[in-house]
Amino acid sequence: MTTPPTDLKATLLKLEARVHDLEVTARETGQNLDAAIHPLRAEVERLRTAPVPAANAPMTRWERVQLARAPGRPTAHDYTERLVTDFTELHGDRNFADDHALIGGPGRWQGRPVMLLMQQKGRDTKSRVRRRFGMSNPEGYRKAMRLMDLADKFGLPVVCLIDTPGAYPGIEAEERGQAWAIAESIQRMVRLRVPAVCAVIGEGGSGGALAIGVGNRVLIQENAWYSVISPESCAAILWRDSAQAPKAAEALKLTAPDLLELGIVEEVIPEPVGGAHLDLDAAAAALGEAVGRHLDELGKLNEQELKAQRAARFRALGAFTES
Amino acid sequence: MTTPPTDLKATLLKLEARVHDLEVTARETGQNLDAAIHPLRAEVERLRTAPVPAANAPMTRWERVQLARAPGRPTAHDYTERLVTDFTELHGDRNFADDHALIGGPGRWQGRPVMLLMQQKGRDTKSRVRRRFGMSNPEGYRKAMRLMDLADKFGLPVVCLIDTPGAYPGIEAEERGQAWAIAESIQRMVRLRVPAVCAVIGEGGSGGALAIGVGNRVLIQENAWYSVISPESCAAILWRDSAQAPKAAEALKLTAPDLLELGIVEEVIPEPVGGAHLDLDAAAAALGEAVGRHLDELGKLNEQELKAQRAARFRALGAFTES
Amino acid sequence: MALDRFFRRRRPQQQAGSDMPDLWTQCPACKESVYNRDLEANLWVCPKCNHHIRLEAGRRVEVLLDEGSFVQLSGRVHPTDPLNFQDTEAYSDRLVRAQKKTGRPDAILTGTGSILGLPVTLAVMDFAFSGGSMGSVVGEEISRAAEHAAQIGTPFVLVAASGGARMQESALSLMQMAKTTVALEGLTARGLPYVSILTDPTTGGVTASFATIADVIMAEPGALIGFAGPRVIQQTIRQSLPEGFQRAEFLLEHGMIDDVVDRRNHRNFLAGLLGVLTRRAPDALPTQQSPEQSSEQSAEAPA
Amino acid sequence: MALDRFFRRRRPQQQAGSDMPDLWTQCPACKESVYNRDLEANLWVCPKCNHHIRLEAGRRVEVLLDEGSFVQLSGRVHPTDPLNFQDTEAYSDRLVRAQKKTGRPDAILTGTGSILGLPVTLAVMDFAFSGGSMGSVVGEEISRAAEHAAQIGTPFVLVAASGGARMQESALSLMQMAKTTVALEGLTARGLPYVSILTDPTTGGVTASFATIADVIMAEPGALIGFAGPRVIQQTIRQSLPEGFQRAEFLLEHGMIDDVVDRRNHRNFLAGLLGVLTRRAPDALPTQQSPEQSSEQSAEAPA
Ligand SMILES: [Zn+2]
Ligand SMILES: [Zn+2]
Repeated sequence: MTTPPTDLKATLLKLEARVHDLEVTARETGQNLDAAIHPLRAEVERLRTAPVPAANAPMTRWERVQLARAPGRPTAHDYTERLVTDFTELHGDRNFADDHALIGGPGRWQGRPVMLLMQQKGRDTKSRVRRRFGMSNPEGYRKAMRLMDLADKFGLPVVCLIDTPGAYPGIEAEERGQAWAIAESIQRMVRLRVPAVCAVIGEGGSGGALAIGVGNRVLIQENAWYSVISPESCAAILWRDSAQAPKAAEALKLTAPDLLELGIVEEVIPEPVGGAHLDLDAAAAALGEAVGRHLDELGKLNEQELKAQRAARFRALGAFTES
Repeated sequence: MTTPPTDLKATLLKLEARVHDLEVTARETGQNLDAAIHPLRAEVERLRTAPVPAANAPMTRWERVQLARAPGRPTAHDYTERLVTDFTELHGDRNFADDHALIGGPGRWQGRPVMLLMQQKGRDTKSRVRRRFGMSNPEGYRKAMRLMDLADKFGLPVVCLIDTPGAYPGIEAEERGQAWAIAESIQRMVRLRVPAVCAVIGEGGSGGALAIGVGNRVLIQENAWYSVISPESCAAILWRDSAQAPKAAEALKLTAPDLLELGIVEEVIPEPVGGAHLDLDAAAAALGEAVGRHLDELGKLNEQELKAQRAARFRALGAFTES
Repeated sequence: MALDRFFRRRRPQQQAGSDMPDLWTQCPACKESVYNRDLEANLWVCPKCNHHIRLEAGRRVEVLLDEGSFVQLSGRVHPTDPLNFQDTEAYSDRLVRAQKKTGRPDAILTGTGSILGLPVTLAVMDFAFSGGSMGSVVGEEISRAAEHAAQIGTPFVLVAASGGARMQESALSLMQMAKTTVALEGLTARGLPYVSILTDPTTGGVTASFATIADVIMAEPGALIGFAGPRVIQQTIRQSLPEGFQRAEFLLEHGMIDDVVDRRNHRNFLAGLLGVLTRRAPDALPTQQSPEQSSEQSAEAPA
Repeated sequence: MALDRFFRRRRPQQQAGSDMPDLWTQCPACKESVYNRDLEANLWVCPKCNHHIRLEAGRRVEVLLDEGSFVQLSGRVHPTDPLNFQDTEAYSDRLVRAQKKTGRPDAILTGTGSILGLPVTLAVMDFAFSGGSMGSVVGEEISRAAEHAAQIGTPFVLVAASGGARMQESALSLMQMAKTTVALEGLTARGLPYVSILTDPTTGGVTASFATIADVIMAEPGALIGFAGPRVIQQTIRQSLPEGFQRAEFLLEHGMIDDVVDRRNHRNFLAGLLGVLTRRAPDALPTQQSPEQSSEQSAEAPA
């Protein structure tokens, strides 16, 4: 926990000042800066109306889900801009297309050579549409596998930043084997000879998240969620009413502390009070440190140990009794 | 047997001279060169005992090309029906589509468990269209690679029956990476841990043929052809007139005896006089015997030896001088 | 023909565990009424319209394995309610109901047996139990069966039938996708074949994990197979779905499965395939399929 | 910015082996006349329309490598006429003509050098020699260069520019596709990166072999890249080709290449990429490309 609650107010003031600056500039230059102003204004509005968590009022699971999805929530790019140098984005699955919802390439994670894979929701309306709000088509997972091949070949640890509502549910995605791509990507991760550290930084939606989530370590930010199904879909099926999503969120136990307790993740990465969007640098620093620490620890293991540890980690998950 | 008798005699003399040279070298150096000598000797023997074609019917190279393409020419299916049992056709590239021009699956080649890959032109108009006259889209080569993965996994030797005018030159084929699929298939064959025996049974058209042609042994039926380009396309480019195809065929030296002399193939598989279509059972028997014999020979090599032999075979091909 | 032999060896009979209170069954596809005895003799494929009726796990075992060869492995692992999940009904109550209905602890049945003499390890999902949904027990039993196959050196055959992961175990269900994948690695390490048979329906996390990383993927005719359910897709794209979308034949055309195989040919298909993949000597029992037998090729008259 | 530094280090200058008889060059794309000196300073990218003018192999080396770092490997292998090939002209005559024109034995130039201090082995195809066509010599020199890279432990960088395989060597040309692939295996065995740069045009057997099995595939803007030539495709399908068909940008969209990279950024791109792939410590020379620098991302304003 790094930021005191007063930071929300400070952030609001800062953002408002920037909106004002931009408006002045627009007037003075005659340039249309709406593309820059609108999102800022929306963010100001969101923060103003957002339920302000009092220091003594823990958030409900549903509130966290909303926070994890908020338009102002930092995306993978916000973090990699702060944590990664020498990044080369590599495009395409060498089969059909380049997917913009799941991107990656080699770079240095605070100096450490790694292969980066990240789900990217986009930072404005146009890019959100282009990136399908972080929902990959099969080509995204196939590109991920190709990059994992390169990671294995060159001994680069894999870092996955997970942030997706789920794999894209479209006709073409089905035609081109969405399920196959996810299954093969899971298998590809099981077979990695290099360390893999995964961090859920927003939404961890179902198989679309797990496809790049089979790490030696799986971390999650404090206000991120990870679940087999979204609260809305779960509510639609079990309550026959997607408006019951808050109830479903409670039942699914999908928040970071829940997942830590269930043994699904190794560590919860703290966010500034009120959420990562309120102090991006602090949020990035915490993410960078946690991922880096696990990379360094895993660096001591050899190929066999890495594969065995990863396999054992996932083989052990599940709850049952035995007669 | 259709080779003009004078050519046959000349070829025999040449081959015998080479056998002699090798024997001398073996004696002088103390090296065991049997691996090189035996196939040559077998070929000498084969040519000696081969049915002598009528002296008045020598075929030109162009006539052979036409024979290789004739609608009545046996297709891969005609051979596998006679030579392969327990065949299970496996479909699809698990990516985009099932290609009907390049098909395959596990089966028994005269009793030997193998992975069969074959280009299939179709046997009537309807199936020819469906199979694109033996011209694969990228999905065909991607399926081939998938089956090679299975072959490696289960230790099944790969048998490739090559019969294609070339890879399909279409918009969609380009969009989905025709060149990439061929290149990757070549690489996949280079990496095979199992024996691979390839036989050109009709047309060996360019990269589309080579994609499944990187075998430990490459055989060719007597009236098949194998070339970097079709005679028509070659004529269109060099003579600016595709009607000059007969001239191009002569220049390209694309017939079985040519290729044997150039060291591109290990063996010419005899066909019944007048062509394989005149006695399908005899043609199949000769193909079955030749492929089977090479499979048996290669069965004595281990993974490393197989890869090394295949690599050395192709690494050595080319004609140049060195200053 | 191989099929004749198959039927000679498997005459209709009253089965242990499958009581037939009604004389007739109405085919869900063509609505015709069919004698249960005829249906059973036809392996629950409608003789009128060829519809492949969904099979309870025990019947599936009978359809696939040599008579009397099945030795059950599963059954000792029981589900719990790790999240204390409560929707309109408590998960624990749902479990009890499904257990009573099916007589199984969960939606999975595994064991060993043989197919035309060839030993296999088999896992069958049971759609009758909570829509075949995959929770911790399904994941654990499939993992154990795959590991057992690797240990005793048999091929592994899995019959999928599932609506997907079980919501009531949330992230623990999701993790079964990775867990089963890990368990299947032992087969790869030992060079043993894994064949999956996708039946109606196979969707969600099951399709997106163990069911589709098989060496060979078979599917039953007409089976619905996909990642997202048709309704979810329709809600997303707000347009109607193409004819035959997500059906087995559609997936074959799109390169996703190795073949659509009629249930009455499953044993022959598997025996022929696994015999070659395991490099067994051709059996005294002829299971030959020469290329011209495939439906595709029979359309082509010899030149 | 990295680009500034790049230019500071590479001032325009008279080059050995590249004589400039004319003061002006007409851009083949926009038809504007450009000062040769400006063109050279801009690495033969048209300053008016950004068209990437085709480069002779020697110039390519200068564009890519640190000044004075190039040590040539190729040159001792000479072509023959194994088929005694004769079309409207004898192959042997064609060879002599191309050799005189380019001053090289064949369409290939290889050697070692460095990129921003990082040692590499380089192979450059020469489109000026017989359309960059690949015969035995091209295959042999590329193979030797790849093997040399593996031997001395450097990354391998290949610049492709070719109309395809050389018809006049028939099947021997075709076999170079497999031969080069074999030779590249040594890099894989040693975990050394191989990067190819596809330039205008790269088609046929070159695209269908070594050029596209690189670990990372770059392409120059606007480069024509494909298997079949546009004319062949048009003849086959008898309809017009889509806008931008087979251009670098088209292939990027279709997932076939890793990026379209402006020639003026090749050195930075390669140094940054290869530095990470070879796990070198971050250099004193900053070659940093942080994610927001890519053209794609700059379109996104921070929230
Ligand atoms: Zn019916
Ligand atoms: Zn210009």
